[in-house]
Amino acid sequence: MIKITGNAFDPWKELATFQCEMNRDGEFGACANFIGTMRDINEGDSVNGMFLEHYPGMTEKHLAKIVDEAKAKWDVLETLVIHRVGKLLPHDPIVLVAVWSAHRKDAFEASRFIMEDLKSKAPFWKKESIGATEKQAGKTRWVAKNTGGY
Amino acid sequence: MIKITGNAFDPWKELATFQCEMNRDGEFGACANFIGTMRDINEGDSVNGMFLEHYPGMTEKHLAKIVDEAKAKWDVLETLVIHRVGKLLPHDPIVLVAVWSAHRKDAFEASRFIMEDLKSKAPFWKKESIGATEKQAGKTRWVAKNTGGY
Amino acid sequence: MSIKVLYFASLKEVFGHGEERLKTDGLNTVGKVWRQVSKGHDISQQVLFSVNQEYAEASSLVKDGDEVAFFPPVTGG
Amino acid sequence: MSIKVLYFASLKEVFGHGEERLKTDGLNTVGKVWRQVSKGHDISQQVLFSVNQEYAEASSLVKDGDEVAFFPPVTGG
Repeated sequence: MIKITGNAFDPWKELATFQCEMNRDGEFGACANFIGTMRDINEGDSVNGMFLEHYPGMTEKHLAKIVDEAKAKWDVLETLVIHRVGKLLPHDPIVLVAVWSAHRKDAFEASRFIMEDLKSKAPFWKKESIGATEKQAGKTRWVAKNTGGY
Repeated sequence: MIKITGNAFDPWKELATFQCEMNRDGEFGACANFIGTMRDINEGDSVNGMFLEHYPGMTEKHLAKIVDEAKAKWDVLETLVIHRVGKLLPHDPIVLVAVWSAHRKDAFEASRFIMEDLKSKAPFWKKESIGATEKQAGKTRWVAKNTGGY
Repeated sequence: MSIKVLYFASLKEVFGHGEERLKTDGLNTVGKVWRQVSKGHDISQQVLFSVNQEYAEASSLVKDGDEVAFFPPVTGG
Repeated sequence: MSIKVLYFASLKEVFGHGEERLKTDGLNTVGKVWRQVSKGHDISQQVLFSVNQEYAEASSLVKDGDEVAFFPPVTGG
């Protein structure tokens, strides 16, 4: 399942609910998942908020393509990808990628693959609001580029 | 934190509680975690239960050593390792490994490292109860060897 | 012929709008469309292209009714 | 001198007990202890050794009061 959401989400509740509803108990022996969370500091500056823009249509299509590629490469039973858009506050979860499989190698590698492809190619853009509080500065900046993850 | 427990545990609740109590909101940008769950089939046979033996003392010491090694190799903020022992039923979570870090590379690599070392070296042994139900067969067997995960 | 052109993130701010329709007579590749629209704008950063919501190259062909988008390197996740 | 010897999993079943105390006169390495205790048992599988709760080799030294353990390949996680 792929979800783009403008609302704050609780990764652990999403995982619990999805795993229950996917109804594959006994089949999966492994779940590897990753949660990316907004920090309150970036490149040495305090960050008090963030705006996450995306390309409606292309973002969903691209995420579906990443997941299909992962399923072609590894023995994957189920995947869950959630990405936040819109206005975020520090500590908010930004992204969740989870993969269920029979054995751990597939879950580990597929989850990391999806996450790295998402970071390097899925059309999302972050604009940070700099300063310890929103009132203090009002300065914003687009994040220039994601760092590599391998 | 390292926990060896004879009781069933809910991985998502453990993660939610630990993340809240570790109190490092804003510092961590990444959490990678892995959950190993008991399947109801192994090597082509139905499995209706499992007994997990360990070496009290050495198991805890070895897990602490793995975590220390991971912390020496990667920039890790917090780790949580939970391993079930005693009598298990299919669908029960067996193991949870979670790593929090500022950036995703550290969390991905450290969590997999801890998990692989745990699988290949931590003193735990699984004895499976074969057959679709416990009454049906009563046949048990020790799992011979873990498969490699890299 | 006419195409839909989209700009995202910092490029949307540079252009002052996120979407426009463009007459594309003679503009049969993404690279030519980009040279046309970017004229007079000071764009120092790397720009990525897509056609109909898939990544494209400067040499990718553009046809009537296509959706062409320009955006900076992505920073999600 | 005397040591504590532990057996786990399938080895515990082979030996019929998980723990014993052993007089170790002349048994100054883990390998010698293993040859002594395994005499008369049919053990076809790989056996791992530990001394004082750390992995050890057959050549590792054993001293008075040590805890020596023998167990099959681990299968946790």
